[in-house]
Amino acid sequence: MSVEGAGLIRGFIETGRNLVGSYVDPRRWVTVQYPEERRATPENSRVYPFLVYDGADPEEGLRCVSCKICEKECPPQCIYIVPAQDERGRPRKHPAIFDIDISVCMSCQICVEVCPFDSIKMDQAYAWDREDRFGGLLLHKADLARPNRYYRELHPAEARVVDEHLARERELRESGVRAAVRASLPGSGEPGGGT
Amino acid sequence: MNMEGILALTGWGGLRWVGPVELFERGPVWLRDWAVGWLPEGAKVWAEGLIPAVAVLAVFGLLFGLATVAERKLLGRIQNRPGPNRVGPYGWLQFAADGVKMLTKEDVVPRSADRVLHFLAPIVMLAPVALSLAVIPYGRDLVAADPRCGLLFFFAVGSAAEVAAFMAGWSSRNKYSLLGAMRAIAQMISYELPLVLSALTVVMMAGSLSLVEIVEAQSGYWWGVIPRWHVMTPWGLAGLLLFMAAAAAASNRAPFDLPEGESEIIGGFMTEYSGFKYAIFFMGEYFGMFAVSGLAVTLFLGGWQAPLAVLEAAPSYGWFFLKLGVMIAWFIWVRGTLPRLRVDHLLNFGWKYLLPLGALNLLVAMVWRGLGGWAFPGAGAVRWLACLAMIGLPAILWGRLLMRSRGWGPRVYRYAS
Amino acid sequence: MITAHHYLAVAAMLFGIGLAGALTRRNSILVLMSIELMLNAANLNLVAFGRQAGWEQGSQAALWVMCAIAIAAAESGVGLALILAIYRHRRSAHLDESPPLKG
Amino acid sequence: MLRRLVHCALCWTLSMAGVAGLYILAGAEFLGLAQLIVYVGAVAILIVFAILLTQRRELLSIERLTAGSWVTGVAVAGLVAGCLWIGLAYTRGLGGAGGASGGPALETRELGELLMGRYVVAFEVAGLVLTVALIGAVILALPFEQPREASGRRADRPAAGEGWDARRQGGQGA
Repeated sequence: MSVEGAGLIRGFIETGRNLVGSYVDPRRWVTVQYPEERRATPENSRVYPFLVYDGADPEEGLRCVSCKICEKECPPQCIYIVPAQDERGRPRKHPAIFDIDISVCMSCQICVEVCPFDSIKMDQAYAWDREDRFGGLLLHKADLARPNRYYRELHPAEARVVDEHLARERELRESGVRAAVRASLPGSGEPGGGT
Repeated sequence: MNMEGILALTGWGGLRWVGPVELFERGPVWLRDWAVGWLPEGAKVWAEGLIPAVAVLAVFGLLFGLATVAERKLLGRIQNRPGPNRVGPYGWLQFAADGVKMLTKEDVVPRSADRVLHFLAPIVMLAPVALSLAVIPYGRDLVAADPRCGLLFFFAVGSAAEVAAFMAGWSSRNKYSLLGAMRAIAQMISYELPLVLSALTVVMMAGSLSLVEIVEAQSGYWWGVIPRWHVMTPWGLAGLLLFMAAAAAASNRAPFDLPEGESEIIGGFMTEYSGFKYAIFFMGEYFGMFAVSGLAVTLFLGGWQAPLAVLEAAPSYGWFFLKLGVMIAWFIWVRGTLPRLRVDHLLNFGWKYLLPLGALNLLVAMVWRGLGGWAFPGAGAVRWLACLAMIGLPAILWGRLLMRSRGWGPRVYRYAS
Repeated sequence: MITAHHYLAVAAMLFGIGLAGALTRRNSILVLMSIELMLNAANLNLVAFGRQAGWEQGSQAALWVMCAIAIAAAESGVGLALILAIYRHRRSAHLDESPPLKG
Repeated sequence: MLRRLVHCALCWTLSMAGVAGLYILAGAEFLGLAQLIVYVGAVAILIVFAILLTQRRELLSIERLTAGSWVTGVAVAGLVAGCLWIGLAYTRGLGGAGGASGGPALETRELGELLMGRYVVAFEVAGLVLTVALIGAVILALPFEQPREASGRRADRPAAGEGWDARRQGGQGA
């Protein structure tokens, strides 16, 4: 049979050791001093989506072609897209408006999964506090656009695969007519692979 | 200004050279006399009552603020995190931010509540506790009031807290509030008894109900080294342990904080309180903790007496507040360590364990006094050990016996297993 | 200057209030409270006389007050337990509806 | 007038505390504090609990008095208090001072010596009465244990004769 109060004393010693130890050795701390000190986020962590652009211009370099797949697939319907039009009123492959209401977004990443152009990816920035309660969390195209460099930093492994894939596509597109002719030959079925 | 002498106002405005020891020791009293001396004759009697009252409230108000921060910091450290460290130097001004927050919050009163009682309950909670701070001697000649029955006064005004808890619980018109109030009252009444019993031991040995005299009864040293505090005797040691257990329950501190039990009854009788009224309840709770800690220091730890003769140079109130700080730290440590009890365990513990041991402790104190006449060599040690065995062995055996009975041991889940 | 007269007057008023309550009210708890009021009036008288005699001589008055307080506590405890027991039978704390206290 | 029983109880507590204050004013500190402990700390709580446990139907309110009982009660009480008052008015020789207004105060030690010396029997008997009353009150307030066969119910249900349950069952049977 154990000694009376041994458990109590063990408990007091444990908490006492924590008490003293946390002064002596800050490595014991289970928390970080947030604004000054931030924990590195794991590569696969995700918060809200952002739009990737290539090159230097965040407006023209957007990969988004405003195909609206993500808008349709978004479960809480927090994406709103209006395609841009050229001077003759025909839709361009570019969004005029691309809004995401991150007060509604549930970070499910479905938009990223369905995007055929690798243009929408998940961000890791989590400090989205805004003073405006109503409009502040509605992000517009300019707020969402991030360079591809940023994406590479966030998800290096994933970005490498995406870059390779895009480079291959670009190569295909540049070697142009021959590829198109070959693709249109019967029995290939390559361009319509998505159907 | 030389080191031996400082020009000080003593008594009724007379200037004389005093040493720093005397200056710090007598300073508060001189300050009071000097302030009173300015007043006209009719106002003096009021001022003599009012100045200590204001001083006590100011000191304990500040202590309340610091204790809330200290509690949060120490609890944080116990859980390996730094605690509040943003407002002010090292976060020590956090209480000011908390106070501003509490003051500016909306004061919500339920529509069907009894508004008058709902308003009065926090006041009835805080006022008696503040009153009970008046009789504790904080230093040599530093006591706001020294009635002949100081200890009885302490417990008498403390009993109003039960009425306050009932008022808060009933007036809120919320079943959780009422249940919390019932729990709180049951707990306060149950633990009042062991609290009073362990204090009674000291009264018996010191032969006085006046707290000032109880402190004076603990002056002096055995062999010039060990202070004659009551805690140095076996009955005093047991009494202190009993007193602290009962005091934690009587002031609703963890692990006996069932009346609030946030996770079970969402805040007990304080459920419907918000803003400043809640802050007053909170203050009452802390003042209650200070009061019982101060009483424990007074009864068992020698009050303002210094632990060693050479340390008597430090001001006596310094020693008191040092000991008070240790007691508060102990309460915080307990809160950080022990989980909350179940309500039947709580009542069983109070009635079946603490109460018989408190009564036994009274007997042990009597035996201790009876054995005082022994004069053979080593009599002191024999007396000490005999009395310790008299209280210690029954404590262990009775505890083991109780643990074997139904409802004490580990919980048995009838349906979940 | 407060004299024993004042104490006795207060005690008489307290007794009258208690008596009025005990006579008019039918709620047993209220009646018990009224009886306690009358008891306190008597205690107050004792204290007044003890003070009148000077407490060196009058400490026996204090003794009887002590005993009276103890007995009053016992009385209210038993009384409330009785009220509870009657309530359990009759679902009422009214004296009119309480059982006739016969053998 | 106060219609709520709980308010009455709390005001009663306040008046008991007032009486305690009068004791202290008269120099009997110990008595006043004992009064506070017993009445405010214990009896008030008892009463309040009893109110909560017994006054469900009346919604915690007091019945209005009929004119007859009102007049009779106040008349009798007024008569008694008036007689006391008149007797008091014709009493002489009660001008002595004591307690807070300058006279000697009650020495707790003296009271203790009386309690433990000459009047120890009274003290012990009071203690005994208190103990017996406590045990009696507990037994009175305990729920009645009825044998299983007689009540015909499960043991863990409320004791037989419980109004709400019994009436409901009776109503269904009828």
